[in-house]
Amino acid sequence: MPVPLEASANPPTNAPLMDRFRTGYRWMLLARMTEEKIASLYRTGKIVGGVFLGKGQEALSTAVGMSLRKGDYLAPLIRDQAARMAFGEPLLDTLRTYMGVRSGPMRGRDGNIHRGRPSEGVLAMISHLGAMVPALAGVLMAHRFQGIQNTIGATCIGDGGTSTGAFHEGLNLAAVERLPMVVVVANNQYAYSTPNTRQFVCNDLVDKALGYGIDGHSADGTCLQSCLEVLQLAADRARSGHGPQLVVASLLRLTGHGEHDDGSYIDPLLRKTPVGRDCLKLAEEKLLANSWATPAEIALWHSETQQQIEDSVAVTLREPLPDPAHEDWCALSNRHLAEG
Amino acid sequence: MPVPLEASANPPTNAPLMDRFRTGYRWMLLARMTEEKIASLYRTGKIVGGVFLGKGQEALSTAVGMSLRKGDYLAPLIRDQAARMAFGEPLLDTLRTYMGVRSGPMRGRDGNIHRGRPSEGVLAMISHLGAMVPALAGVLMAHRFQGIQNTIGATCIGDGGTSTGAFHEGLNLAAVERLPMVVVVANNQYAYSTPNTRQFVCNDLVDKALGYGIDGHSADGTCLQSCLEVLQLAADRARSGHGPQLVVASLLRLTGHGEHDDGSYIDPLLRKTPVGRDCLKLAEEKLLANSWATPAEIALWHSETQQQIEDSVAVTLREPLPDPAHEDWCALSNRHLAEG
Amino acid sequence: MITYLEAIRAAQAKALRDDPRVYIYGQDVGAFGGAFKATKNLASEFPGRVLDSPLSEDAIIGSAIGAALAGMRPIVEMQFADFSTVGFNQIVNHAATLFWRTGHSCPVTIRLPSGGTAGAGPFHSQSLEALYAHYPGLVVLTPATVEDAYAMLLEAVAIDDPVIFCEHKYLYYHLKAAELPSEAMPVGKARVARHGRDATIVSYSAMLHEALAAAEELATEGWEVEVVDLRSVKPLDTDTVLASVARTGRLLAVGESFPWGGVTSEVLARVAAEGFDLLDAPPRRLNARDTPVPYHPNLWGTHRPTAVTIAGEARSLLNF
Amino acid sequence: MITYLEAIRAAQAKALRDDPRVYIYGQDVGAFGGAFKATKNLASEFPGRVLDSPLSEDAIIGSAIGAALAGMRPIVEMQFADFSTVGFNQIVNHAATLFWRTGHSCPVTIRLPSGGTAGAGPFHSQSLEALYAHYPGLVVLTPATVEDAYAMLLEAVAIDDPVIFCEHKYLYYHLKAAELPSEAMPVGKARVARHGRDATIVSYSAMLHEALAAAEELATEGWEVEVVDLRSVKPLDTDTVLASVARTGRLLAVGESFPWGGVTSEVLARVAAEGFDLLDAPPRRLNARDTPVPYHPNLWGTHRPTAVTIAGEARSLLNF
Ligand SMILES: Cc1ncc(C[n+]2csc(CCOP(=O)(O)OP(=O)(O)O)c2C)c(N)n1
Ligand SMILES: Cc1ncc(C[n+]2csc(CCOP(=O)(O)OP(=O)(O)O)c2C)c(N)n1
Ligand SMILES: [Mg+2]
Ligand SMILES: [Mg+2]
Repeated sequence: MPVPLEASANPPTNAPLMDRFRTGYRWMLLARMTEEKIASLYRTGKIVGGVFLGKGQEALSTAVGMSLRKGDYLAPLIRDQAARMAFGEPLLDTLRTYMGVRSGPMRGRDGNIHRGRPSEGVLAMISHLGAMVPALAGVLMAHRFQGIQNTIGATCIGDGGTSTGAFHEGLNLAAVERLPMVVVVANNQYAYSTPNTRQFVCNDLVDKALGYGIDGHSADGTCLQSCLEVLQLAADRARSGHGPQLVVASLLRLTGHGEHDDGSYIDPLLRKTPVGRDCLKLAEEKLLANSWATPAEIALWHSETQQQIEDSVAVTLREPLPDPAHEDWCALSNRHLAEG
Repeated sequence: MPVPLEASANPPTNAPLMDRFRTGYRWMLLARMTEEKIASLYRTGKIVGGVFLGKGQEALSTAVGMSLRKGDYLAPLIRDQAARMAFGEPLLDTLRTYMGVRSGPMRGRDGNIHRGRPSEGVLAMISHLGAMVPALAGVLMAHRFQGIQNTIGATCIGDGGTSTGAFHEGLNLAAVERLPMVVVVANNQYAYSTPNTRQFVCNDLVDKALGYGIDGHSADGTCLQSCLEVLQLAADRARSGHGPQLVVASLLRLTGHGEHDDGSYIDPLLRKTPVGRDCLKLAEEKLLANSWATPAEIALWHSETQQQIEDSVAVTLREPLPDPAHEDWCALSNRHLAEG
Repeated sequence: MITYLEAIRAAQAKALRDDPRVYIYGQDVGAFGGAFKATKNLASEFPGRVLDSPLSEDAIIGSAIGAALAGMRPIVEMQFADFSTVGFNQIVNHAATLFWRTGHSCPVTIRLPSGGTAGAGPFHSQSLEALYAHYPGLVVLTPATVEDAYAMLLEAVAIDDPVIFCEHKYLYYHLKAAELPSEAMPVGKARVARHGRDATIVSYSAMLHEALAAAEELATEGWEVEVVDLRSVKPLDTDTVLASVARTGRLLAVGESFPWGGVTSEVLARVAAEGFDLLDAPPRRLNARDTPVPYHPNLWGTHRPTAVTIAGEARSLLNF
Repeated sequence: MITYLEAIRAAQAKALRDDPRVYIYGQDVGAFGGAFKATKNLASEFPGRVLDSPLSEDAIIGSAIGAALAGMRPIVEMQFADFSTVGFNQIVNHAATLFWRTGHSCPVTIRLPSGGTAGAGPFHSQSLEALYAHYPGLVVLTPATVEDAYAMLLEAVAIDDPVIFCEHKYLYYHLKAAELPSEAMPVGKARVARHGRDATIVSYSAMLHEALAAAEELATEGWEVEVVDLRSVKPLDTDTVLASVARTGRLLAVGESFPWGGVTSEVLARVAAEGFDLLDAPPRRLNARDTPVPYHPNLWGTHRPTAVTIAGEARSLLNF
């Protein structure tokens, strides 16, 4: 039986880079392979609705998840399978939500990337981009009111999402309150089909930090080491009272916007530039080059991960689907105040 | 009979500073005295509803109006009595709107600062701050579609207004479209009672320009010359294809938020700092110091302006108020599609 | 005597006092005490718990949602109900869906200073209860009395679900009571504000008082009109409305909002569907006109229903 | 055969061709042709007139308003109707009030891909026609046929007022017609989609087809059910509805949106108030349930009305 990776086994943030890189690589692998499985379930009609994957963004997303500790909050966005897992969301939560089974955290009521467990520190995103930024700020205000110290929150957003009013208002509010929040922009060059040139015209999205009076950091989103280092720095600064931290990472979405989309609008030349490299491949190369892992070890991780996913899928496929007759159809927690 | 100042008599923008300063001073004076009259009408119950004045902001607002030409668009905000007048809005439009008479541009349907004449280049603001930024951008998009060249648009907003999502989205859209738009932030240190410290934490609001990839300019909002120069520069750059221009001027609101408010929360020390100076007094001092006007001339301007205002108020007070029986109560221009 | 506005302030003070999870957030609610003074002195009485926000409705509400998820009970003040349209998405798509989606409740209270006053114009006069009531997952309260303003606001804060608290600006100073109630009817129950047997007028918020004045006027003509105060528009207490119509056989619903799809249309639809046989005459409704709320008092006075127009409509109903 | 979606594309092409004031603006509407391909090829056919916007609904609509004021006729696509809540303020407070306030019309057309499809979930399934219809100053269209999708979109662009064009995503591919109409009923008129004498079902958009299927089913049981397609929910053609109820004496209104205050409540309220004596039985309505729209098809299938539940409700009505 493979031993599944657990967030509680993340090396401490001051552990040697090698340890953190090895763990990071395994989260990336788990996220990538999980999403490949989800894509194949989607293609065979086992998953209904949208499927939005994080291929090419796992290094960044993993680093976000690993920068957090128990008690922190994560407000993941579309392409954060890796962050979720590295922060502790169980694989079964992912699969159960995609399959819409009753046992999942969303019980078939909401699907795919909209899952979350607010009481365990994972907010459940609404689709409206930008909306999670002020929500996470509110969580951190709550911690301040409650005297909870040393917790931080991290959230992700895309290049497109930076154009929303919600992003702006939320980030500014967090800056005014000097909240310990890390806002990570995954600049993957496109918002759906819309290229950066139609989305913003500043030289670099990190230039926005100045205008909010907060720290800005750039990361190479294709490089796990860069992401780990930058996210750790940002998390440390947030945790030590330096207010919101804006991290901008450059990378490329290595898949369609969703699985219904072939991404044919993506400029093929971009694939040839540094942002177009596959972070997972790069990480694997680095593991080998630095002798941080042997080929055999990596092969074992692959097969263990594969097994873990297959086992969880097998479980999920047997679980009962939602049954309208057993739904309570009540949108309020106060049943007596509900209508109809 | 005094000769009323007309926007068409604004000196060309390349005229000597003295000429532009003299005209600018007269607009400031007209705006200040008009608003003083409005305040007194309000106090005597002749005006119902809100009265929001621009005292202390006339230099900046005048410079905005004078930077525009016929064919340009102005999207004024709360404290832009001066910009409106310098751009050509008749004094009667102001008074008629405040008094709510039928002959005004808003016919009693909307009041005070919400007036406008879109077909003459003055947008009619809605209260929701920030909303006019994208609207003005749209006007300029229209001009581009229509092949209208060399027109620009200017709009104003407060320090508080920069925190709105609408401001952010609108400015970013304008930047992406590289529209010839001047966005003027009157940083008057407060949004209603809220001091800047609770509104933003960047060092200077002009730092936001970088994050939008647009030009930023700072002006001394208490100094007519600074405002004229900076606004002219910004307008020229917008007109010559350099895209949106962000102008941030520092000054102090020298009155309450509205006439119902005594502004007692304003830090009295601010009055003693450079931002707290009265731009009208400074301009008058400069006129005299530079011998750009004689005391007698200035006195004449005062009395002529006073007379002009009294005459217009007298006209307005005699005009019929709206009569519900003669209202068509129809919110659509297609009457046949209206209900009820 | 305590005003409707003071009752709202008192309820907030009590909530802050009794429950450490409560805080207040909104524009100018701190030292200034709010545009209408509904939070006057609270910032100094409860240091650090009554905070001025940036001019960012979407983020104000978004942050309150996050704080509620993390165990707080935020009270958010919109400076005017009309500005809640800028925070609309967070209310209807985030706060309102959370419990159903995640099983985690979202106890935020959003105070909306609502309704028309003379000279306020199109953007400072709106009554948005119907918008919020349309969405699942929200409780929408519309107190018409000083007692309800107090008791229902306290209940709003105590309730685990997001509550839209529509307080009427016209009532702020106009309405006074001798004292604050120590208990009150529960949220979700309508109240018969005046008993009668000839017709039922259903109303809420400021219009209740116009309806009561109309009933008074009609009493001088010998009509006994029953007036029902909905108190809460979602849930809407259909039972109490039907019971009244069962007694009177005649229904007039009165609201201050726009005519299409408001509270009055919901009331008529329910009575027609569930109490058809109780009706001795076609039910009627009276709303504001289908235009923005006008600025000038001359126009405003005929834009919304008044005691006079309500009495007129009721007379036609009574004489049917 | 041409689909509902193709009709929408064709109408936009024609509008662009016939009127130089028309342009299209929205996320991914350019080279990509839109999330649903409603603007496919239009960017290359009409260079410079079909533009990708930033991810900024508020600014998209705000800019369209400004452009309309300056003489253009923008067509704006929201990627999903649900995201229009982020641009809500510009629609209801800016576009909708301009003509009344300034006398200057504001001819923007806002296309809202609306309604539920299997698996779309709470944020990609909403039907917001009631929200927009509530506000004065907007025309709200809900085409249910390929012909109407085409003709009404052309009319929407031609109309001087802001139009909310609710196109149903479920109909995009499911609905086909032989050809595009050369003329059509004017906006604001409802249509009797099926004649009958036993009861009237009033519906619109995708629910019309469920209602028609229900009528078909009921026909096998000997019932002749009339089905009215509202086409436009604001203005709402009360006359056509009343004329039908006058023939049948029975009314069932069906909508896909949330139950509180939707189109069905407005229909019932009007018929009860203006056609009370025409009714031989209590009017009924059927809406979605009062929860967010569920993700899983099992739940979604029972969240909204279907031919089966409509037929069931109609049967109770017919047997009353
Ligand atoms: C407010 C809002 N408008 C539109 C959408 C539809 N939408 C979903 S994802 C997406 C593109 C997002 O681009 P970006 O923020 O760059 O993230 P990425 O998909 O590239 O990770 C759009 C337009 C949305 N979810 N929210
Ligand atoms: C979206 C929105 N929220 C709230 C208000 C209420 N309001 C009107 S003016 C004002 C303060 C504006 O401050 P600022 O932008 O600095 O302009 P100033 O009044 O200082 O000129 C507020 C909060 C509004 N008009 N719009
Ligand atoms: Mg992107
Ligand atoms: Mg200010």
